[in-house]
Amino acid sequence: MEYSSSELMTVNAARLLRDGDTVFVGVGLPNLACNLARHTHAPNLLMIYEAGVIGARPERLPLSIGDPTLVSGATAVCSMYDIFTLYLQRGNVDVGFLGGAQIDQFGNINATVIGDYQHPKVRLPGSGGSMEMAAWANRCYIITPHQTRRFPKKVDFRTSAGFLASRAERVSKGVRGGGPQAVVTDLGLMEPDENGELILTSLHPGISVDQARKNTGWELKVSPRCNVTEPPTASELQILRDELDPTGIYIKDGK
Amino acid sequence: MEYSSSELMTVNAARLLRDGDTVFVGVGLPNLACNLARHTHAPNLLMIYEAGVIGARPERLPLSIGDPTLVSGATAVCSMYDIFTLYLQRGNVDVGFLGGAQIDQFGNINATVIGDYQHPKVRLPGSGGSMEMAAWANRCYIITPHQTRRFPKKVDFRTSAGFLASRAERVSKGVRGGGPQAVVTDLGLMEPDENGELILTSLHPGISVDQARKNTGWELKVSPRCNVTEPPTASELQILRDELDPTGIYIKDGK
Amino acid sequence: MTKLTTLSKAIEVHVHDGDTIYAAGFTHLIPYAAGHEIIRQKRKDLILARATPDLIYDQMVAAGCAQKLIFSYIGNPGVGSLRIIRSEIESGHIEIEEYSHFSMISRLQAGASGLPFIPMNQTAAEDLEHANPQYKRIKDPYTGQEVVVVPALNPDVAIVHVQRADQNGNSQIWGILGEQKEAAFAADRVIITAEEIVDEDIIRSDPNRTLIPGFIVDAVCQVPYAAHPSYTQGYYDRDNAFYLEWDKISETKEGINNYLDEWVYGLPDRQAYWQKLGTEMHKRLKVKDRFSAPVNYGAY
Amino acid sequence: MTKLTTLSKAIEVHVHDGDTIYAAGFTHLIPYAAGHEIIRQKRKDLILARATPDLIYDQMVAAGCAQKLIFSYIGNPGVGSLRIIRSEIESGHIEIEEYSHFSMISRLQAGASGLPFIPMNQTAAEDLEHANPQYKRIKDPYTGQEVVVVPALNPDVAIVHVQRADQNGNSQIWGILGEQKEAAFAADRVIITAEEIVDEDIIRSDPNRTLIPGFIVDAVCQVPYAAHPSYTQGYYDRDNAFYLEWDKISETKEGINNYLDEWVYGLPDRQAYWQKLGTEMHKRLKVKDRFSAPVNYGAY
Repeated sequence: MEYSSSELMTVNAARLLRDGDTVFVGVGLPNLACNLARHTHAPNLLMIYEAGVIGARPERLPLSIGDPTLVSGATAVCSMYDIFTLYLQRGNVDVGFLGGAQIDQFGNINATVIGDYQHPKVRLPGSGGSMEMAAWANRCYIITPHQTRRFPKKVDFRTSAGFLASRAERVSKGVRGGGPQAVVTDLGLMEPDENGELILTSLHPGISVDQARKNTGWELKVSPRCNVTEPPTASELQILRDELDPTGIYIKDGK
Repeated sequence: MEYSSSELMTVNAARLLRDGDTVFVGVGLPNLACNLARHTHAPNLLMIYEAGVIGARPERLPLSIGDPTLVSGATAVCSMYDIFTLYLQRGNVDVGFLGGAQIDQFGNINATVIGDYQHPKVRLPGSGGSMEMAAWANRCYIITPHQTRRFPKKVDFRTSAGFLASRAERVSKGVRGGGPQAVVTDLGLMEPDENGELILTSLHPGISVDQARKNTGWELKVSPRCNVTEPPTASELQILRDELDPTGIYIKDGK
Repeated sequence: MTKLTTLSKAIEVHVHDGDTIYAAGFTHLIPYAAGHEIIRQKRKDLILARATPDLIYDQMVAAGCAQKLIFSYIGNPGVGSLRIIRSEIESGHIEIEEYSHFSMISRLQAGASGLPFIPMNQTAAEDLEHANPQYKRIKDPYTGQEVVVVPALNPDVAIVHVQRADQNGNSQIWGILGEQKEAAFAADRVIITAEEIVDEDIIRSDPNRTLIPGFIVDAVCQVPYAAHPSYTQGYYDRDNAFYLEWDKISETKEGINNYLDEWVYGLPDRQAYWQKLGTEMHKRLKVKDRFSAPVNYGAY
Repeated sequence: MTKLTTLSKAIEVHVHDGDTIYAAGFTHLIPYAAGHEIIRQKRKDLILARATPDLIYDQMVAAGCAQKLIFSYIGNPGVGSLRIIRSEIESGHIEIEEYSHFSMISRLQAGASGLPFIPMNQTAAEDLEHANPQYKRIKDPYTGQEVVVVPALNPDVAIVHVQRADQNGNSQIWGILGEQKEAAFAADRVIITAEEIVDEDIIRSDPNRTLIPGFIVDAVCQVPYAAHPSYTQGYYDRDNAFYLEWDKISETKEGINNYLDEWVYGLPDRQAYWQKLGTEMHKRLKVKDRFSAPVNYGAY
């Protein structure tokens, strides 16, 4: 079955989720990945939105992080201060999804600025909730297309922490979360090695190691156990296309 | 018209309240004083209860600080953390009513322990919300019968702060509230002088300076402007007896 | 995933000797039924934390469940003292750790927030600060002024009584809120007793009312009238007479033992307790309806 | 004491040049009508604080109202960047003070609580901490570990849109809560716009729903549809199309000026704005009812 790169990334992200996980989720592909997981192997996944919504049951595809469809029929709604303290800082979040303009060799993310902070070449939106999510969620996942400009060796600005310059450095900071566990791209998956460096651990069907290397801004190491991901199944694609995003707002092939 | 000492104290406390005041109030005489003020000169008095109730409209006399009659028909109910932060610490409370086993020469109050803290002769209930109320309400009032044991020169334990050892000492601590403004007893009123020492500023009708002095544990100074309080009016007593406490739970003569 | 169980099972599984317990509720929704079950199951060496110990901790102390009290006001509200706790303290038989209401609640707020401590402005009343070494001071780095801090309180178990919950533990409370939400998030384990177990759809019809999400709850038990002699807003009134009565009962060891034998050890559960209270009492505590105006969440 | 007034009067009296403004609401209940009125009244040198500036601050910056932005996320939610704010920052024409969401909200929480600062756990992402000297560190006195702190934010004015308020300003909100309560308590002055002004009895039928008590409110204005193109839960939907449209409009100075002329300067108030949107749009944003299950407070 044919599939787009958005579908490929969404399906692979969904498979990383475990039944019973509490996920701090934004709109777009992470939202689709969570809902796909709920429809397949993780029926007890609990979705928490940054806007303060717990256990949402949207009757339409949410188009903003504060879409009213997330609220109607949810189990709980709380203030922003509560969501960041009682849920995130307290350690009640298993999984966070992150994104950004740049992700570096150690999973640090830049969503703030290209160039110098005081004299930016490109000003990006900034942290939002990502600084704390990256620090305090037990596990973080990143979904992003695989392009050299998105994967520099070092980010211009650390908006949120991956492993800093090494796993040991993150541990020394005493933050509670485990840091980035995987980066899902349209070429494959990168995961941190024992030192916290992102290495290639899976390739999607038909993708070569060379393609991944060429699209990464550092000398990408390849795991000795690097394997090929299972292609999206017909059932996964059917759920995505027919139930979750029937008008193809997020999963149509684009970026 | 005859009146009990509870009625006398309640009426005099009510007169200290100003229209528009936001009052942090407990049950008993302070509750009656506030409601009397609302029925007379201060219709816009706003009553806030420690339990988190704002703008209560009790349909019966509340018998505990968390009486459900305070909630039904109130304008707002919030958590304890909110009541102490957003209301009290933030400076949204004009008036607090305080009580305790001992009140000293500078308006410091003991509600914790008689004797040594580690080996108490009498263990009292402790601070509750009074430590913060005494510190952060703009004005505090104390209602208590006038007896030597209640007015020692120095309290055994400072549960809540009056002027410490002088008005200057309280100011040096940087707490936002103005401290105790008056102590209403069954003999008269004491108010702090320029040094923060409680001095006799009013006597109730028929009470002598000597009576007040004999029932105070320090050498009670008398204000040069010491006057005699207006006796409770028929209208004040009628409101208290017929409307506010018809079964005489708090205003019957007792203590 | 249903978390429905009986209260006796919930206490058996989740409350252990030596645990720090926070039975939440400020005058409202005090979880008496759970307290009685703990007495019945003869837990001991508990550290009992509560802003206002109320009669329930007086009874638990009398029954020998506690080694220590963490509190901010030990009175029989509207009546006088808690005789048993008071005499245990005066005789040095129980350890105490004392706060003001605000510092007690701040400890829970820090615990619920995953913070190590929380600051409070100074009150100028420093005797308690000196008596309790848990109070510390730090400098406000912006002004150089000192603020007072207390450390997070993270009880082993929070017990919270609520008006309604679904079988997953999603719990809604109205009326006086006290510190229920904070206690639940601060604790490692959470036991909910509920007046009613309702369909999930009732909860989902008003998500802003949900104070405690089910996923942090370990056990949810349907226990109507669990708060007596305290009350549940909209369900039954406070039994003010019993608060006066306890003052008499607790005057003598015999009175206390008789009470515990008759009303705790001698009964299997809260249902039996409520029946024993009798129809006269049921009538006295009954409350007439007064409903909230509904709000429209919209169907999106 | 009624605090009812018109929005234009409220802005005239309570918003001054140079003020720090916090227009509250996280994606929900964004007070667009008040923002437009501020533009109409040509306020300038404002310090605009908001976790998510959204289109309304983009428009206010475009109109020349602002000297500085305090924020934690400057995007057009679900679309991309806020072009005007972005270009003003890139060209160095506007001052900024930047936070993460949590530190921004913590600043309000401290301000609302009367605290000088509030602590947060470390995040290990230290670049923003270095870029913004308002971030400081202190030692947790219990463990010796460092925590990050931010100072209280106390805006001159908070503007909060709510579903319903009474004439005294007692305000109820449901749906996404964001930071409305904290902004109101943190600010010196509070302006409420409400979809509906309701009888006090409606508010009093559900006191737990009241997030902002009237006595801290300075002005309350009945302004239906004040949140468009944002939304009001239960009243109308979010106009997602306009969020896309603004991305086009704001591509050119001409587009922006035309928009402001047509939709802000050219209209007297929100009622005219809503009428101008037209019946097709009204129909598109309409929402079907979905009511909360009522709760019983009891008549005591």
